[in-house]
Amino acid sequence: MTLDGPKAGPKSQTILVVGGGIAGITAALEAAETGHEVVLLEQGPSLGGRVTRLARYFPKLCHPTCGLEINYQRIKKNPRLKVMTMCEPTAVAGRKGAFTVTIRRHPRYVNDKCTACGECAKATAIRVPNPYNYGLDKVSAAYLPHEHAMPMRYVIDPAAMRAGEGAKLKAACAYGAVDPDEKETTFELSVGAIIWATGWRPYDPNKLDVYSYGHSADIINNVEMERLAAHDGPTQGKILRPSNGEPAKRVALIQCAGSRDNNHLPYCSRICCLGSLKHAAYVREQYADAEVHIYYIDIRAHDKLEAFYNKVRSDPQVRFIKSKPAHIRVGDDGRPVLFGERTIDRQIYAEPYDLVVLATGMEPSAVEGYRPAVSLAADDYGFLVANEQDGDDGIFSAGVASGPLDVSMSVQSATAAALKAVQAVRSGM
Amino acid sequence: MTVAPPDTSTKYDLDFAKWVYENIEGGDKLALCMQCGVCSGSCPIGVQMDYGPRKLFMMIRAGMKEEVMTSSTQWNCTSCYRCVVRCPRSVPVTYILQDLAAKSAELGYAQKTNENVNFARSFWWSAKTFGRTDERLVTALYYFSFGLKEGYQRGLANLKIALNFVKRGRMHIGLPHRIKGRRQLKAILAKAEEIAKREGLH
Amino acid sequence: MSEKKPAVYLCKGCGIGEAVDVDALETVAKSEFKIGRCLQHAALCSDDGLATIRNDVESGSVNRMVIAACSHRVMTDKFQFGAAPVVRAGLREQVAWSQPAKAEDTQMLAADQIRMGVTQLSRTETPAPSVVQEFSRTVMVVGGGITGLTAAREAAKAGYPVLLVEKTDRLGGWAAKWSARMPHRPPYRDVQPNDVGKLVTAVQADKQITVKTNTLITRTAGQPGAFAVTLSQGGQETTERVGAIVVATGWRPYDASKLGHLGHGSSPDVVTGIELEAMLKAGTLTRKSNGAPVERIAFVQCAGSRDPDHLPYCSSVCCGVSIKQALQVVTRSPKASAYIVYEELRTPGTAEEFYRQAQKAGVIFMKGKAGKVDGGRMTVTYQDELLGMDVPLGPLDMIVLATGMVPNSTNPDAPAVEPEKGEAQLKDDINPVAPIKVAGYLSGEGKAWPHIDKGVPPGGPILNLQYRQGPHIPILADGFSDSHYICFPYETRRSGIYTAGPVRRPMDMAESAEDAMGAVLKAIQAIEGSKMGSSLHPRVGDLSFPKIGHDKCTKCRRCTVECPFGAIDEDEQGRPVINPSRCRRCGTCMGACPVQTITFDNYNPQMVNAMIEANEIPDEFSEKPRILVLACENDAYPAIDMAGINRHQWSPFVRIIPVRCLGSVTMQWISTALQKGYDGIMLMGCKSGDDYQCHFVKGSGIAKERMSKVGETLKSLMLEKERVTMEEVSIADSHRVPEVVNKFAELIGAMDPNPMKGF
Amino acid sequence: MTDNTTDKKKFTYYPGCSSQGSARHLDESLRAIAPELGIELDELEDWNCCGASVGHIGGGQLPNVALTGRNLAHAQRQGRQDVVTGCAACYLNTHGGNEKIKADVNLRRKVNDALAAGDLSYDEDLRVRHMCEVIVNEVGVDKVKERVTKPLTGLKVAGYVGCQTVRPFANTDAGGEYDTYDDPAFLDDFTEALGAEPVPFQHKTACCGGSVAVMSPDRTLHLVKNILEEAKQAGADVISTPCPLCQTNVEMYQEQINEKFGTDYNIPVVFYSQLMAVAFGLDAKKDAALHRNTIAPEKLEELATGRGEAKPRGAEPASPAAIGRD
Repeated sequence: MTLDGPKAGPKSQTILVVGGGIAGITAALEAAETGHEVVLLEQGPSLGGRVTRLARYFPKLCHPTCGLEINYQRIKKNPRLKVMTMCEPTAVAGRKGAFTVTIRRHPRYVNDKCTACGECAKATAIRVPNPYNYGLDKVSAAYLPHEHAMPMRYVIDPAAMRAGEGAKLKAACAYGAVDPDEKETTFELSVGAIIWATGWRPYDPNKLDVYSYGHSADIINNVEMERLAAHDGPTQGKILRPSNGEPAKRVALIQCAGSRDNNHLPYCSRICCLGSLKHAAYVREQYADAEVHIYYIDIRAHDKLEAFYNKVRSDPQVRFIKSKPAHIRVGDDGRPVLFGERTIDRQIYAEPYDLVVLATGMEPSAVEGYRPAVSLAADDYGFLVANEQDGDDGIFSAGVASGPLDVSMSVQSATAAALKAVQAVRSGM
Repeated sequence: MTVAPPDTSTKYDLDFAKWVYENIEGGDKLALCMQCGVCSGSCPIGVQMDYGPRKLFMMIRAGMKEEVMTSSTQWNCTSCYRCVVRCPRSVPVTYILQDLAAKSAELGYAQKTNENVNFARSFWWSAKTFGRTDERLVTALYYFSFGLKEGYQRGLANLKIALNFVKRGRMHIGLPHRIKGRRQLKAILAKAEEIAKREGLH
Repeated sequence: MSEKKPAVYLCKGCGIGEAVDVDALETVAKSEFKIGRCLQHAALCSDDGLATIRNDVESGSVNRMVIAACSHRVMTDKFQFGAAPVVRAGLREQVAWSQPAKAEDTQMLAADQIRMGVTQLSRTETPAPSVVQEFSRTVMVVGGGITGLTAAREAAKAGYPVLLVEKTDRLGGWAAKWSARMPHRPPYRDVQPNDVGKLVTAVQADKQITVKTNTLITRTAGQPGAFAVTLSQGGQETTERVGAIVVATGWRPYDASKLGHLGHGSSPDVVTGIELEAMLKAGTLTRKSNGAPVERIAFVQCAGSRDPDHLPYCSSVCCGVSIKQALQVVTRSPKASAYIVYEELRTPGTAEEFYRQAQKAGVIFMKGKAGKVDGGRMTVTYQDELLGMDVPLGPLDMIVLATGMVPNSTNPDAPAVEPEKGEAQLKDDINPVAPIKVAGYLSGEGKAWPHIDKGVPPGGPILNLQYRQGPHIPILADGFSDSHYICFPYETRRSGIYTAGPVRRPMDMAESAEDAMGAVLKAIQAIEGSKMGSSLHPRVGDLSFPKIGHDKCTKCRRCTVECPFGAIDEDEQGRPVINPSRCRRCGTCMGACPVQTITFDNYNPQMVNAMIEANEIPDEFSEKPRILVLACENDAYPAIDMAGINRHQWSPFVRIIPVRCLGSVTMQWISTALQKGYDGIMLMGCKSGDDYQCHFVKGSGIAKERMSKVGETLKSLMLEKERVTMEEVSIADSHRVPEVVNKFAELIGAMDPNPMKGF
Repeated sequence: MTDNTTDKKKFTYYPGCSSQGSARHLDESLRAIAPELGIELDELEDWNCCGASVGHIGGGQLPNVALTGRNLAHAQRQGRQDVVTGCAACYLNTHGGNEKIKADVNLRRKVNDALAAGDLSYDEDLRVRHMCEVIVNEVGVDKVKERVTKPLTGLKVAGYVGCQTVRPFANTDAGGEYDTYDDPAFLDDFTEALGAEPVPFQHKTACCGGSVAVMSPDRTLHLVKNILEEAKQAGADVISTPCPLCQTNVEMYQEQINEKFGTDYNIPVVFYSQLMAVAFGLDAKKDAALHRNTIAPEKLEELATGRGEAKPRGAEPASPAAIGRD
């Protein structure tokens, strides 16, 4: 991210939203439905960000695609909202009402003639780790991101092109949609206001070396657990031990795996407790004889979500253990074993489990080169916060880019950011 | 300087906690403990501790002076430093335990037969007198610190090892190793003790 | 309306050409429906295909069309040609991708898809919007606390006039009473000065904002874009026109007198957080009992909150507030010591930094439930979970009860106007809705907490809505105002009225301010939408609206009762009166009307009726049963679509018609289908009940209710009741939908054919 | 800091007390491999005990730091090059003490007041390092690999790092951030570089209880047993360690453990430096000091005496470029 001084570009009332997750989608739609031209940038091949990879939401245990479908219908029907996938901003210049944003578009190798018929997928034998499932399984190198992808269009992994499959794939498409020669391009956009909704990524569990993530397939993190529980995940929604495909009936959920830890993420990621309560529900729904143990420091079921906590707590087969596990080792039978102290009765334990889920926290994506150069300061953690003048210079942050928030709060934050952007472009005239 | 900890009978009188914060190395960081238990859980011989670091710290806050100063927790620390590097609130647990041990020895809370104290004294005698730790000497001194009889027994128990070591040249016969500047070292240590009495560590 | 020039464009791409005989389909359109312009194309979505259609439209030879190709969920933007109505007949996901190629039944299915498409087109009109009269751009904000002040300021900044109504004599609300505020900006560490004063001044100085203090709202009538609000300021009544309303009535502290078990009242030195805040603000922190300075202070968390006998929810801010106050106390005097007795310490997000700061400053945190608070001895005895013993904490100079938040979703000071109506609504509207809908394996077991009614605060309505369905904004059982709070938190069930701040859920000042901004944006959308006659969320841009044929209306009032959004009132004669800009276009009223006299230009009972009848029903000897599936277009239909995308196969005997919401399904469609000879009928839609998934809140629930009565109808027709069923599916059921359909098809296949075939 | 004028990188070498007794083979093998790795060891003049893990109890905190103070004062006289030690405890106390003194002016004053009584002073900002960190950061594992003339092919090695070699400094700035605390890689990297096979070993950084064992073995024997058990299960021929106390503790108690737990452990425990000496083709006795292990590492001895071109001592010195610090 660079900034070539506040030289004024052409005036514009267009609002640019960076990031196509739930916050970006919301901000873009709310601004567009208020009557403004909006461009929504997404670096990946389809919208939905993290939420589209969640099996279900807490506390209703309902499906994210349900709300996303409504949002996608809103997008399809709104002529003012333009979605650009495979795009990320590389530079911002200018000032409120007259920004010039340089954008890099990565090759998708599939143009908008694609009908999603799937012939290209059959044409190549190359398979790549499935990004939708965090690499827990593989897909054809020419793939539809998932059944609910928006846009409903295929994408081809560069690996296929490197392997020289281009011609074969081009030939397989009856609609001239495959373009093996597509190159990375950059172009400029003139916009009046910018919303950064760049979201988050799970804290790298490999950095928690005491928890042996890399040493056992049965030690996973919370986003991977979402895929295990999803009907379109690697196990068709069955919660099985990755190591041997057996049902995972004795499951440990470890809170604050990285969060609330000076050695990792000093802040509380807010959603992990509730996420794990939800994971307990996933397991208990599937196995009447399952035992779920939640290791925690404080259960932070804030405001009304307390009700969800109460519900899960009412299940005798879900145990809450106040303890930050010291370390995890792999037992002789190959099962992960948790070591630590139960603080309430001061028992030192060594507990084996079928599956251990690390509730890894949220790390803002903005810390990676994605940080806007104007106005927004990043705090010590990499979250983007408006300046004291409350972002009067036309750049705002929304959703988890601005702090650790749950989905509902991200939507609020995004709607608020949309208002600020609307104010900016209107006053920018 | 080491003042005796205040008398604290009522629970949650902060005076003892404050004494620990101010007089124990790293004690000030103790305030940040959030009782997650990662320290006690990481402890190699935590099971042999009466309380373990996590609970001990809560007791310090609770002003339970007697229980804390006479606890076996600080004496069972193996100095593996796992707790230190894992503590999510950066509490230097090992250092705190070590200094609690030192203070409880110094202030006479540790009983005469406390193995660690006896060993530490033998060890220090060697370091102070010769500038080096003569493993053979320290071990012997330590063994006999329990009296002649037990000294022999302990010695006997490990005689085989000792002989083996002698055979391999890993334990030598003859005068203890010593440094040239023994007088210099004595002076330095004496001065250090004097300063410590006057103004403490920091 | 100019002459209708329909066309049918048939796509052969994506396997359609291989799966069915497209010439035969063209013949169906030509011979059965006399469509002049029919065209087959290898790929309609290709540049050439689109150009061909565009030419037809621009040359004026075509002004409405059926696109027989892929599902309407894809290529939506490509298949748009000006104002020309477009109907999408699905030949890809529902035929080519889910049925065996070149099979007789597949061909019959495809032909029916064409029949339904052409029929739908023939009944579709381009809607003429209804634009509100006496339109107003003013945003009314109710409540002058941090939420309301922010809402007013931000709406004005966006260029809209604001009417700010506050019931007390001053602005600032609770926030103005605080001595300081929690940090909400980096480094999130230190207690911050209370800056609400600045905001108050800014609001008062803003020309765009009219502030009315000492003012209550006695009536609210009308609809988005044109609300008529009657205000009473010291008995003086005036009526204002406003376009949209933001309700920011905030909260009040939980009544501490109910906390005797926590020692309230046992000593003047047992105080609430609110009382302590006042002392801190005054700068005199002394014991009420004897004026001695406060040196040893303890905070008891969850005083009322997280307690089924009091407030079942977590008030969310108390931990942060106690930390702030404890910090203020210990920084006042080096001798001071502060203790916080908590069960779960909740400082989510970056507030963790504030927690650390307090520990650094020497504040002591103790985990355990406060057992006995003794105001005489000034001790707090609690079970310390970490020491595993009862700890008598004290003697203390002051004991602070961190009381929770009660939402002002009703106005405790205002008596209910027409109380019976209000009460009736509270009963009908609130209690059935669990505070938080918890689904899955847990939903069966009891309520989220035992005393479900405890939450509902007493008092009169805030706005006194002059709506058929009652004066209140729908309230949930925990007392907070209703909102679709995961995906669309601002959606209330009263269009153009948005709640923000602690009246929606417990939140702190910073969050409330942000929440206010979101609500303001929605209010602006409501204003702009109603100006164009466009629907609000979720069918934004839909210009159609329900019309009532009063000549046929029987005044049965079902529509006015069942509308999930209270959009329909009744006039003196009891005739339904539609408020178009309150309407969300779900069609529940249409489904409710026994005489099918409620219609939308582009969606009406006659249209679907005709579509049902358009299909060819083989005779009873053909062994080709027919099954009608009426599928919710928001969740069930996409699931069916995705089943096709995944190439799942299902029974070729099924005919699927998407509906806006199961609430819009009228019983007449069922009987039409039965008389036409369909052998089975399935309604496929969203889950209803406490953990409802319906995007129109009550639609699927109402449909379920109606279907429960269909048994009689069937009996009267001498038919098995199993022939008509309702299935709850979610959008993630793409793998399950085919099974559901096939099982039903088997069941129906096992029965005798519908005897009414061929009548 | 370091002196780059000569062709070797010079360090002030602090052997520590165990080098005079239980861990002579560490000292001997280190001195032998150092030149091979382009390291010149200049022994610290009249060095004294570091205080180990009990000095502060016997003598009090400040006198304990004063021990380190005296060593540093002597080191300073020897030049500004980094101080290096091979002993975990010496590293812990000397590096830790040094960093405390550097960070705390008050402490530095007190220490200097004490040192003054011996006409000494410490006012430099020296750097105290562990040999393993030096090999990782200065020499580089590739360099180690280059030096191998007798690959330890087929030798299965359980890399037992122990505690204080990595905790609490390995991942700190002052500690050179050379590895992680719980699952460090360097020791297995060494093993691999020498052509031997590291076996998976979860007790890698488990505590052997050494510091307590000296007083009462019975309190910690089970810790040693767990380590031996996993090494045995993993089929290790030898356990490799950088720590003197670990080496002695894990080696010498095996008989007592066998008596107490009815086991039959007889697993050689060697220093990584002994492995290097052998792999570098140096003398099995004089350089690798294999004869000092109470449990003879037979496989290793075979490898040492077996074929593989013998290398004349002090052959071509390492080029400064190869070990230049970045």
